[in-house]
Amino acid sequence: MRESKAITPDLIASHGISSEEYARIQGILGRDPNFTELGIFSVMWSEHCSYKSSRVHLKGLPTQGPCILQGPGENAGVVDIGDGLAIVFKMESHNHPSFIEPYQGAATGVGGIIRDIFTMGARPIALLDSLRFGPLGDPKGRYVAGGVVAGIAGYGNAVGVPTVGGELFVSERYAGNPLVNVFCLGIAPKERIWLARAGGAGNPVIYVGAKTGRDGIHGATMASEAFAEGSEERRPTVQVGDPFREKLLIEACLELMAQDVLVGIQDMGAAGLTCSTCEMASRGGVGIEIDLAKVPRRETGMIPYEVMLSESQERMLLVAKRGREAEVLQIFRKWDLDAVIIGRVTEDGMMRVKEGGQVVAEIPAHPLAEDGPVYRRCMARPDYLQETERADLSCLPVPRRLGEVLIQLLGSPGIASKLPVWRQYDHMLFCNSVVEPGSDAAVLRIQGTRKGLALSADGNGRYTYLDPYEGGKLAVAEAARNVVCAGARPLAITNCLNFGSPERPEIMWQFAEAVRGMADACRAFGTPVTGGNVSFYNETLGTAIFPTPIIGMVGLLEDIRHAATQWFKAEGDVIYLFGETRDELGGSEYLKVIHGLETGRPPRLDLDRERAVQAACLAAIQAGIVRSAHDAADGGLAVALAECCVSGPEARLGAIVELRGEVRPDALLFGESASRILVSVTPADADRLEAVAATHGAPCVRLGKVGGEELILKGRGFECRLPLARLHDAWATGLSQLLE
Amino acid sequence: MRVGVLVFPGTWSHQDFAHVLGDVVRSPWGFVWHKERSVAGYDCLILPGGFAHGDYLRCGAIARFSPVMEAVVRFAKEGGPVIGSCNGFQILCEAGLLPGALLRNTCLQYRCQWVHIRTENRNTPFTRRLAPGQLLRIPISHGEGRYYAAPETLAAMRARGQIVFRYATADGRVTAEANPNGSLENIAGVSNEAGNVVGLMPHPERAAEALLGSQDGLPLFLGAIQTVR
Amino acid sequence: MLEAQIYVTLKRSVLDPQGETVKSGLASLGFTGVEDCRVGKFLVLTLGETDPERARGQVEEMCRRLLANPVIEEYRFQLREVAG
Amino acid sequence: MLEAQIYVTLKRSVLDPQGETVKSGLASLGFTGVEDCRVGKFLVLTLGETDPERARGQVEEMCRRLLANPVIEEYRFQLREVAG
Ligand SMILES: Nc1ncnc2c1ncn2[C@@H]1O[C@H](COP(=O)(O)OP(=O)(O)O)[C@@H](O)[C@H]1O
Ligand SMILES: [Mg+2]
Repeated sequence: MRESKAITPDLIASHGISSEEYARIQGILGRDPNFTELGIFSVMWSEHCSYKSSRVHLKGLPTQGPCILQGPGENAGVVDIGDGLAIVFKMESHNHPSFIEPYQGAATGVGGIIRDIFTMGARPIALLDSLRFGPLGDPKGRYVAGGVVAGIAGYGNAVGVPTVGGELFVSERYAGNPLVNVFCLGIAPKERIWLARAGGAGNPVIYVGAKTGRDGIHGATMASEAFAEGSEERRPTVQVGDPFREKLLIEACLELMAQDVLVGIQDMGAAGLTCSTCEMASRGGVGIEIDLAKVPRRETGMIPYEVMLSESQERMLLVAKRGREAEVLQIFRKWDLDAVIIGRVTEDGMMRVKEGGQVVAEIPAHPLAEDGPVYRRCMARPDYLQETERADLSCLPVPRRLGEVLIQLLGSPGIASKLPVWRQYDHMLFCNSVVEPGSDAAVLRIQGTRKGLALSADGNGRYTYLDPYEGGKLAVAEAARNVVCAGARPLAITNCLNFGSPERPEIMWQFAEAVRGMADACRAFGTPVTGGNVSFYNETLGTAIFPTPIIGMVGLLEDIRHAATQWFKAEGDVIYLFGETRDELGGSEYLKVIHGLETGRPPRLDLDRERAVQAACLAAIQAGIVRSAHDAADGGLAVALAECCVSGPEARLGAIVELRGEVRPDALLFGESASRILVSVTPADADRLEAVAATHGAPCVRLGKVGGEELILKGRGFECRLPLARLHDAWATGLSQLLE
Repeated sequence: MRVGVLVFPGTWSHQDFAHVLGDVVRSPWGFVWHKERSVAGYDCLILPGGFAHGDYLRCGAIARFSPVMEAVVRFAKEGGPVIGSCNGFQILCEAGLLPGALLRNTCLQYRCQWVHIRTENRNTPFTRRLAPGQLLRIPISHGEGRYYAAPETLAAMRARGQIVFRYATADGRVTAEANPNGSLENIAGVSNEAGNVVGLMPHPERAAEALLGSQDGLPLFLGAIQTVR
Repeated sequence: MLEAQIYVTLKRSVLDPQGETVKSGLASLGFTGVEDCRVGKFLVLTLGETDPERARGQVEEMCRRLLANPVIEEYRFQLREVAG
Repeated sequence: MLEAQIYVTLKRSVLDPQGETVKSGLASLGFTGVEDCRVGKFLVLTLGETDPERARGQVEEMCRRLLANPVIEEYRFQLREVAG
């Protein structure tokens, strides 16, 4: 079964290529493709690599800004942070592989996103993981969650990139299709950013890193298909990560990039050698010729098709300057890495693949990489919205024991402490972690400067399900708010868009609306999109996940000493709320956990109000008067207050708080109205805080005082008194009971 | 006085040690690549944390055969101060410079967290600046830090004062719940018989600046520098 | 009593980074004649069951359900009689 | 060619939490008849050496120097002929 495999309609269909796409291939080649070429087109034109369904919508995202050095289109985005430094960051999904083999799927997801960062010349210094699992009471859910977390820990810890934050949410809607989104950030001298482009005819093309095996063949196409019964059979494609080799690659590549021997470099991620070769050629406006006989292999008998499509991990492709080959190879030898010249840059724009003397594939690189199909898929507003939007929540009974409701919410896995997860991650390496996991955003100092970075990953699939446009907006707003609570000014975002099948009009509509919402919010906050990733086909047996856009937000602190945390600091401090609580229970965690409902409209987001609240909070932090700042989101004000009391690493502090307002008590306590931040200040600074709020036009009310051994919540018709130990127990054990 | 920071393939805490040496305690330092055969010119050696050779097979098992280790053994035998933290501790045990071995944490998971350790022996170059019984608040970050030595070995170590640190509660009690990994007798750090070679699982370099929450690791650096001067 | 000795190994086609690294570790110690190295798990179970047929069935099921990960691993086992 | 199958196990006196966890995992799946479980390593080396006597000596030395740590572990191995 060498290259001679006949190109039949069945073979074409089994590669996920439509008849129109096939005609396009014939047009580009001026002939029929052979088997190898068919494989190459199928991976490059898969949804995962070509963005064929999403591209028309992504165009609406703002990507420009004064500090943006590189927007979407390269391996990662690049943002100028002053002092001659740039940050490089991106987020990627590894959902499908993580369902098939949770540990390795998550591990290789971490490896992949790290490569995207150091490929650009930046040293990776931080990871965030955003996770969605099915219920953990279920053995399968627990197996997947445990495996994914262990895989992220196993790879991230060994490779030496700290995981400084993330998020985790649990719902039935992810039971058949977990989400594993990993964000990575690196730092580099601004003048030394490398791009993934080839250039200079005659320059050598060098393969570096692990040997090629049959792993992950058709990984990219797998990520472009929904799970059907029997997809567990696809298991031979599972890739195993080798964090040790990746660590060597990081060091060797960064060492290489400090010299003057490179032209361009790209990791081999999805679609491996195929993607890296044709993209580097296409971006550089040149051709590349490679000889597969030279590619280091782990297995015998591999045919060109397999070598080109393999997704073996921990491999890089680079173009060096002619005559400098020896220096390049020398550095890789130092690090005990395989490095082999496998080809040359050519002038003719062709991706030419040989095996020994024989040409086995010959495709114009640019059309292969850039002229893939683009679809403007049908869209339709889903029917379920009729029902959820009209749901009458006012007739729900208000629970009598509101304190017990709070305890129950604190113990629900979406809200409970994530310590059982993040203590498995090294989150302190590089001595930058000024604010460790467990607050609204991670804060890293930037060595050699006075500055800091705040990082947060956020997204709420339930909101997006109930109103995709608002869900997109809310995700950006919450991410920005988290970064602001840490004392940083939001700079830019990356994102992962996790949706069902784009071939279904309802899903496509959700997607378009969510992107539109994100775009509007990004414009309002001045945080451009520097890149991201789209993961479609997140469905099992026809049931899609909640549409889940995840935002990775980066903020800058001009002065690291202003880093703020969410927990109360001292008895007697005064508690304020920026923002207002409305009668909004739709889509809340309370509605789900207590009433078993996922319906209604998510909280409305007024972008002007959000901006005012964030500006006031940031100004107050920068004025040095804020002792703690915490955004009120999942679980509402009551949960946020409880977290302020018990989430600190040291002493727990009680509080006495009075909530006023015309809204029903459960909405007052557990509703998730947007644009709210809880802050505490010393009594002496109370007036100044009110003045700052007034200057920025942010509503600001005094709620009460820090102190005592209880959290006391009072309002019209209710009073709850909860001992700190009870709050803490519920919150601290909610997840550990499930994960161990 | 010049400190050599060893770098094995897969080591990752070397930059953090370099940062503390260069930017915090301002002592001359240099990296020593594992393929080198000499440590001439260094007065003190640090084996940092990480996953040398991926920690495959056993932590430190392959690294101890790196070319540089012969020079390290010679340096140690001649009484030079050597400290291994985390993976460095594991390598020193595998190399036979320290007694015992480090096994998988009893919880079978990696643990990155702040702990307290109690100073049990001030008679080493690294602990001389500490008070008797001084408590240090310091991070750990490892999956295999469960200290083990055979009962006879342990008894001899106790007798000779080779137990340098024990995990303790915030108020200094050595209890089971203060033990993050199941180490025998809560052992967090040990020395060789002569006292010039010390290994500990915690990361002193992560506790050297107030901004990061603790400076309790600093005396270990200062002690070593002072010894050599 | 019966003892089950179970060998769990990575499937041939699956990358074994640990094995590769051990192999190069051995080579740097001078054992250059090692052409391949694979690292797997070895489990020893002491069983209450005394009937070899039934024990075999149980161990088979334990391997399938828990001890080996069928996605990437294979297993094999043998039973032997041991003194209680 | 010769293949060495090497078994590395923790000494009896060393606590094996992984074995305990596997045992309780099996119990929660209903396999309550498992009285003891120990988890060790299983290495398979393919050797260039064809003389069994010399191979035995080499493997012995590999085990002593690298593959097992005598402080905590024991090893045993067997050689068998395999098709080149
Ligand atoms: N959700 C998104 N938002 C913004 N840009 C995106 C998004 N998804 C993908 N992109 C951008 O589209 C470009 C194409 O991605 P590409 O590099 O081909 O894929 P990969 O993500 O596999 O590296 C990238 O620059 C990526 O950042
Ligand atoms: Mg990429």
